[in-house]
Amino acid sequence: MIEVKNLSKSFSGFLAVNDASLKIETGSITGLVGPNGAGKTTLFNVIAGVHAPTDGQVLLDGQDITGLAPHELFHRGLLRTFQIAHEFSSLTVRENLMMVPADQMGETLWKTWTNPSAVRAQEEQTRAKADDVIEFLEISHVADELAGNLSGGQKKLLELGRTMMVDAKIVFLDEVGAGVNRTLLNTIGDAIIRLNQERGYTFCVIEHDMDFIGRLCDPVIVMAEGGVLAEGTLDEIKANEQVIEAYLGTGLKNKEAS
Amino acid sequence: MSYLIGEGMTGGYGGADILHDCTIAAEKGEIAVIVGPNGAGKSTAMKAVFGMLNIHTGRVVLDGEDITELSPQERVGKGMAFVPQTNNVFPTMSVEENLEMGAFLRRDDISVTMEQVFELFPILGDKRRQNAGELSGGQRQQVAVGRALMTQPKLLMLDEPTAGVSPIVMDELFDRIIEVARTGISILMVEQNARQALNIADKGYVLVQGRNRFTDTGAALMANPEVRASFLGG
Amino acid sequence: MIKQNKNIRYFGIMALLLIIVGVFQSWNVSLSILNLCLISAIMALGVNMQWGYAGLFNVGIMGFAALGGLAAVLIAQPAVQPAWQAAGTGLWLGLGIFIATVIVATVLYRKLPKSLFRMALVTFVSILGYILLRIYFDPVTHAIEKVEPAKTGYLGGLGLPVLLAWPVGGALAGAVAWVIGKITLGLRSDYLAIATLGISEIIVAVLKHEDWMSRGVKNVVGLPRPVPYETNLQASEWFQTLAASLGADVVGFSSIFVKLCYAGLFAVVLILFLYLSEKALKSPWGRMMRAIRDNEVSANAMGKNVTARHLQVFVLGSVVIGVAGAMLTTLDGQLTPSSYQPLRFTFLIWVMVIVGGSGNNMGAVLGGFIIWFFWIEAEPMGLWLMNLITSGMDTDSDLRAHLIDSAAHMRLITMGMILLLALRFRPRGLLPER
Amino acid sequence: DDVKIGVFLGFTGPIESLVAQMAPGAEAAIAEVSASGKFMGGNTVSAVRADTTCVDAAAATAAAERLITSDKVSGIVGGDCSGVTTATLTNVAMPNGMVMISPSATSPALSTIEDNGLFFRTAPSDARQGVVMTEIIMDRGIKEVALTYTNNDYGKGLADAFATAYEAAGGTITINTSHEDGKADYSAEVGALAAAGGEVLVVAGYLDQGGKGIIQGALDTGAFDTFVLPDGMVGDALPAAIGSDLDGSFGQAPGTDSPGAGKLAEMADGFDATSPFSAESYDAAALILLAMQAANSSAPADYKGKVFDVANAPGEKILPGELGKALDILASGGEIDYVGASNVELIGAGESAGNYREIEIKDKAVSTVGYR
Amino acid sequence: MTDILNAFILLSNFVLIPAIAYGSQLALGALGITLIYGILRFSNFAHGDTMAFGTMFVILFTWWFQSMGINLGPLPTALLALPFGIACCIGFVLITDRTVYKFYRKQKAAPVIYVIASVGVMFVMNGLVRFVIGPNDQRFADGERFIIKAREFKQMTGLSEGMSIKVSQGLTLVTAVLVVIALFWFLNKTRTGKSMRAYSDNEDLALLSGIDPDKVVRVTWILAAVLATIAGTLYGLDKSFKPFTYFQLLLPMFAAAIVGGLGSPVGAIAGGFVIAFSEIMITYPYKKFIAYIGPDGWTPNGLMQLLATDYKFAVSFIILLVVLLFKPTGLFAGKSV
Ligand SMILES: Nc1ncnc2c1ncn2[C@@H]1O[C@H](COP(=O)(O)OP(=O)(O)OP(=O)(O)O)[C@@H](O)[C@H]1O
Ligand SMILES: Nc1ncnc2c1ncn2[C@@H]1O[C@H](COP(=O)(O)OP(=O)(O)OP(=O)(O)O)[C@@H](O)[C@H]1O
Ligand SMILES: CC(C)C[C@H](N)C(=O)O
Ligand SMILES: [Mg+2]
Ligand SMILES: [Mg+2]
Repeated sequence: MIEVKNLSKSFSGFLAVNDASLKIETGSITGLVGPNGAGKTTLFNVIAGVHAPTDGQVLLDGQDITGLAPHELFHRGLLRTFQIAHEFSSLTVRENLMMVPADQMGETLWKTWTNPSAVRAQEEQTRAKADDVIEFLEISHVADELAGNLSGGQKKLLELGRTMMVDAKIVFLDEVGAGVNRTLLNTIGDAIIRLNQERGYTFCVIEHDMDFIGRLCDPVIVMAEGGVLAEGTLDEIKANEQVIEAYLGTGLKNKEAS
Repeated sequence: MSYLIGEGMTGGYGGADILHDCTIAAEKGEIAVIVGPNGAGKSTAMKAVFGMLNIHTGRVVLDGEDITELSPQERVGKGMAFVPQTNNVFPTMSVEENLEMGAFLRRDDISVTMEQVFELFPILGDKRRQNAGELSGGQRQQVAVGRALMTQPKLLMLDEPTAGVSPIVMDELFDRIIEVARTGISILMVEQNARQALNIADKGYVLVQGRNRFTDTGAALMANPEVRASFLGG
Repeated sequence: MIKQNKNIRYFGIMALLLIIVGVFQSWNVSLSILNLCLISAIMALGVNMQWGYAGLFNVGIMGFAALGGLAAVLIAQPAVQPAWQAAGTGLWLGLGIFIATVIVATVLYRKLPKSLFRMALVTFVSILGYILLRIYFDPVTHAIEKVEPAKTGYLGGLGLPVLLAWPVGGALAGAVAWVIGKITLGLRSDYLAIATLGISEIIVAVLKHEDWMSRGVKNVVGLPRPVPYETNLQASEWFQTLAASLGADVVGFSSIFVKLCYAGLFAVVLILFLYLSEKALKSPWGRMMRAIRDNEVSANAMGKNVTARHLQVFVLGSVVIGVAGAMLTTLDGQLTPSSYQPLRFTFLIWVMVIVGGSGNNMGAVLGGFIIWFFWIEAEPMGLWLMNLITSGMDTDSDLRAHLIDSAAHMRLITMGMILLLALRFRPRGLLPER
Repeated sequence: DDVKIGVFLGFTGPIESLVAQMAPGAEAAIAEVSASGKFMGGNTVSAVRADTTCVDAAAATAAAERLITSDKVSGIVGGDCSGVTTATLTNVAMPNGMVMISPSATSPALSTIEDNGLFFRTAPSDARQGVVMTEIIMDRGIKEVALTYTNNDYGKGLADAFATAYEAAGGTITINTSHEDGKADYSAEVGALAAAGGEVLVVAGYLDQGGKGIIQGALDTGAFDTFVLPDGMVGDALPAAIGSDLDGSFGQAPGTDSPGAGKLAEMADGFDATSPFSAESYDAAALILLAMQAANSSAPADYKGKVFDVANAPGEKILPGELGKALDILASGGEIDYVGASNVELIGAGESAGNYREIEIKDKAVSTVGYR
Repeated sequence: MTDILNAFILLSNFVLIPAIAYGSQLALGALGITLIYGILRFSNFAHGDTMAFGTMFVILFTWWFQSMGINLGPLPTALLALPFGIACCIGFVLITDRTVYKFYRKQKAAPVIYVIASVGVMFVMNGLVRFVIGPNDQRFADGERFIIKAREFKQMTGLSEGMSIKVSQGLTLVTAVLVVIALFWFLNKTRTGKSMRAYSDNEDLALLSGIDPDKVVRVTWILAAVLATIAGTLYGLDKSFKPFTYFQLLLPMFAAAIVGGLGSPVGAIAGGFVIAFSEIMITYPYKKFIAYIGPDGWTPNGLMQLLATDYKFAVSFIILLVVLLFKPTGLFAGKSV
């Protein structure tokens, strides 16, 4: 379980996250929504150790993980994707996936020099795993393309794919949906549910697509202006006046007219 | 004869062709929407229309004039504006400067347009002095669209303008797009929020692997079960 | 497969060039070029590890090479007993103070919480240490430097076989690199560059001014060799008979023979390093490094300890450069600090890496060969060119005189042209990464 | 047939501008001999240039290799800077048994270096210059000086030699600090020297390098107004550049009252024979050729022994421009005592005895006030 | 009282004035570097030699004018020749861009490729300059040398310490300040300036906004050439012209540009002064100074020198390191590619 206590993050005076407190229950798929600039990504970045918080703390299963470096969090099973895709552009899609698993023998130099056979064996497994993920994300045709040459959406898929390369405790997904074809997004949704149910991953999902949130998330947390505005099931949220006013809106005005 | 038409475009990024005899058109004052799976070639098609990659067959005609050979900035001069899908802001320039750059070719007073943009995207008004690189994903997207609007184009091309923007802003945006179209400006956009998009679209294209798969009015495509199932997420 | 052919083709051309020089100029020249090519290749390899694998913009090559050179002196030169006597216990006292200061400072830094107070304290301790060092150590150095300044005036070395200096040089460079890395690896691109550049200048400055250590700018000459001396060879009759049997004149052949010995040694080292780094690059380690180079943030998020890896590769690369530096000093048979100039030891090596093809070990090696070859041959080429141009003019025209006089500067122009052309037609290097 | 002589100087690098005057000196001698048509029964002689870069031992070694093994020179005039000279001597000349006569490598270390009798220099060791400089300063009753030297083996060696001699003679050196050549700015050095004080400033540097920068700065700030100028600093270029403020400064450079120097200066066309070491360069080339003539062979092994004979008495004195005459005498088995432009007198391990010309700057020109 | 005055004069004469002059010389050079880096996003190693190149032409024209007896009275004739020198430099720089850098822009090559290419250009210019004007020292300064001479100052004030200010020093400082103001205004206020920043930020998007990349690049190089020539000439007037020295200038100039933060004009100026002052102040022996301000008749027997001048630039680099450790992209938060 992730517990965020009175977390604040200010950028040269501006409070992007302002005394936010929230819980992400183990085994849940928690949705995190809110207007642009509400502080969602910043919150993720602070939890994931990219930014040091100005104030407050983050607990993972009761342990204080505030200010741990991203790679340390990774080893504690905390993974995240980036809203603006961070692929390794000069590696192929497959390599992008294969580099993810932790403590690969081949990453310690003297082992690659002294024990190449073992390294090779391990590589085979990793490759197999990567190919499964590629298969799943329907990007087999670009498996050996440089990640830098992928389409916007394909990059997003790759982001998700990397989290599927390891057994994670909790995964933070920052708008994996944005720019992803809706049909494929549904499949991704299914995948997330499967990972959640079969492998017991915990998810925290930032998304602006309410259908998607609706299919996956319970509970849903709404952020606004750096703080937590509301929390509950999607329906509760949708009913919440403030949320409608700040975030959901009331649909198209002109459409009917046109 | 459409206002803008990319006809039988075939080409790619130097390697294998991405587009295969792909045709896309936008009528004056109408909204054309391109949908399709990831990697289908939607953005590529847009770039092709804007002259950002070379197509070896096919041609691009704007208002009856063949512009296939023109460079992107010449096309800007012809009244085309484009919001790319990624890297669509100037990160170390302030929001205001970003918008000014949009109006780079304009010589008249731009303050009015800028106010309109701030009206449409209030958050940008608050952050006009902040560097675009320090904005949130959705805010950047708003800056990008704002930049394009500043050019006061005759043809507005948007590559997934609503990716990452909150529902309320998305509605605002679509509203505004409709208004813009009403003023006689043609709109060509790629969308993954396909249903909302096709809702307001006069014309829709479904691209698959660089080919036109379906072409019809927005409503018709919405109605087409196959399209719904395989591209609009059921 | 295709890549293989390409390698073979290019190295074939390189060999051909050397042979041409051998035939038309002399084998001695071509061999001495070859030797420096080998050393340059190793240096380039080191830089390639840092830049090509990990994108570390290290412009401090000169410093690490110099450290290697220093090692050669400290290991191979005979100790200067009178100097040691002159130094007496003061030397150890100085050393003691230095070590103590370092330890205290680091301990304080480790133990205390991050704060201005800590900063102040650590700075204070360091300054105090420095002052003490000046007080107790300066007289010692003076005493040492007074010992026959024209001949020695320094402590000398351990009098061990010079080959030992190669690994030691590497270790020395590596150790310093570790410290530097700890300090500077937080910096990015050109900021790291200038920092390393500065540090390398400082290292060389120390070499120039700390006469007690390695005679400073008075240079240490006549370092012992790992290979026989020509004069001895010429004297020994097994060699004379060998020369005779080959129908070569003894003197000429002796120097060729010596160079061949060097070439052999260097080649062994080069091949060893090449093998290791190829293995590393082709392994998951290499993949991880390229990932880090591409995008540190997400590599970090994918559980790779970026700073640690940067430090690792920075040290490794520096070790390689250090070894090369020691080899170079061994070949020169002398340590001349003033010869450590950024143009020659930093820019030139960078040119090698980029022209060869960064990220590709073979490329770096090739670059080392080609660029050094032209660095040397550009001069005669320039002269030849000038003579060609001026051949038409009448012998006593001022212009002709001027041109001939300026011929030496053609070296720079030719070098520049070669570099620009290479980059123009092979922008990603002669042997690109992929 | 044609005998080749290597002119092995730093055409590029920190002393490139000194070399611009040195190389022509050497080549003048070579041309003179060649033109005379009397060299070893009508052989011609030609010069082959190679670049020492003055600092890059590796490049210098390679260039020397080329001279010897590919251009097949029979003797080398050079190198210029002590560092590269030592390198090439130990790494190339000795292995290949090649004779090197350096016009300008003055580091004391070279006196004692092992050379199989292959290395000579027409310049004296700075050990001697240190003493001479001390005498000159002391005679002017100056007891306190500041000292700055160009930070290379030459400057350092000279500074050491001078410091020892001067302090032994009871003088005080307020500060003894180095300056790097070709640096952008010398305010710091000037400031330090000024603060340390002293009646005069001894500048053991190069006249168009840091040395000049220091003097300029010292004058501009009014830190010093008299300077002591050793060999590297002597040349009309300096007063010409600095102007009348330099008047009254004094120093010494290798040289004698022998008319030779003046003679060369007259002969010299297209170069300045009074520039440091250009006379020495002429003599170095001349010595090699005359030794060859004496041995009637251009093989280093044969003529290396003759260098002393032709350089020193007994024999007829030879000045610049009289090489033809010298060749005749030698051809007819006679003896010569080559005086040349720098009054060559080889001593010890084959270096110039060290006759110095005491100079003083008077109305913007170097003028000789005596000899030591 | 007079002691205090003397102390102050002493300091200004040997520390402040030289440091300010040297600082502004570095600053002017650093401006050019920082500009190229800011807009074209690479470290231009050829800048030092560009300075030499431009200055060379200034010198040639100066000589020509002098031979025709044209001069500016108290001011150096070089100022008259400056525009012509600048013109030549611009010409050459634009040619190099056409023949060298343009290609890599098309290729969208990595910055380091440009850097190495600039090293190539550096070699060539290096050679060309020596080729035309030779490696030697060239003097071309004329007119008044001093605003105030040390001796005169002493007579004037009756103080025991002198202070001298050179015309060239005055000129340099003034120009440096003017230039940086102009540049700052140009980049942040004018359309062209903004379009240049836009270009450096996101080339493709600049295209989409109708910005003409070729023009941006052209303007950048022209500015760089102008800066280089001015910097080179002023430096040459104050010290002297020697090709090798201009190459050596590269290091401190880069240091300055980086301390200040690459891409930031103000930073370049600040950096220049940081480097210059640290070099001179830390190695200055305060013996005399303390003697003045200290109790009468007492003088410290040591030199009171923090560090020997032997290590002077080591100092400036240590300062540089410290700055970077606290502000990784320089004092004024510069770019990094
Ligand atoms: N580096 C920064 N410097 C200054 N302000 C910043 C910085 N990064 C983010 N901000 C501000 O913090 C606020 C929150 O940004 P954040 O990216 O967390 O929003 P978000 O909730 O992720 O919005 P979106 O849904 O658009 O992604 C925004 O107003 C943004 O302008
Ligand atoms: N710069 C490039 N170089 C080479 N191939 C590219 C490049 N950009 C895109 N591609 C390839 O072209 C194909 C189409 O890319 P495009 O960006 O047009 O897809 P898209 O329809 O926009 O997808 P999305 O909805 O995810 O943005 C993809 O398979 C991608 O791999
Ligand atoms: C050219 C000379 C001034 C060189 C100097 N005498 C030296 O020994 O290095
Ligand atoms: Mg976000
Ligand atoms: Mg797209």
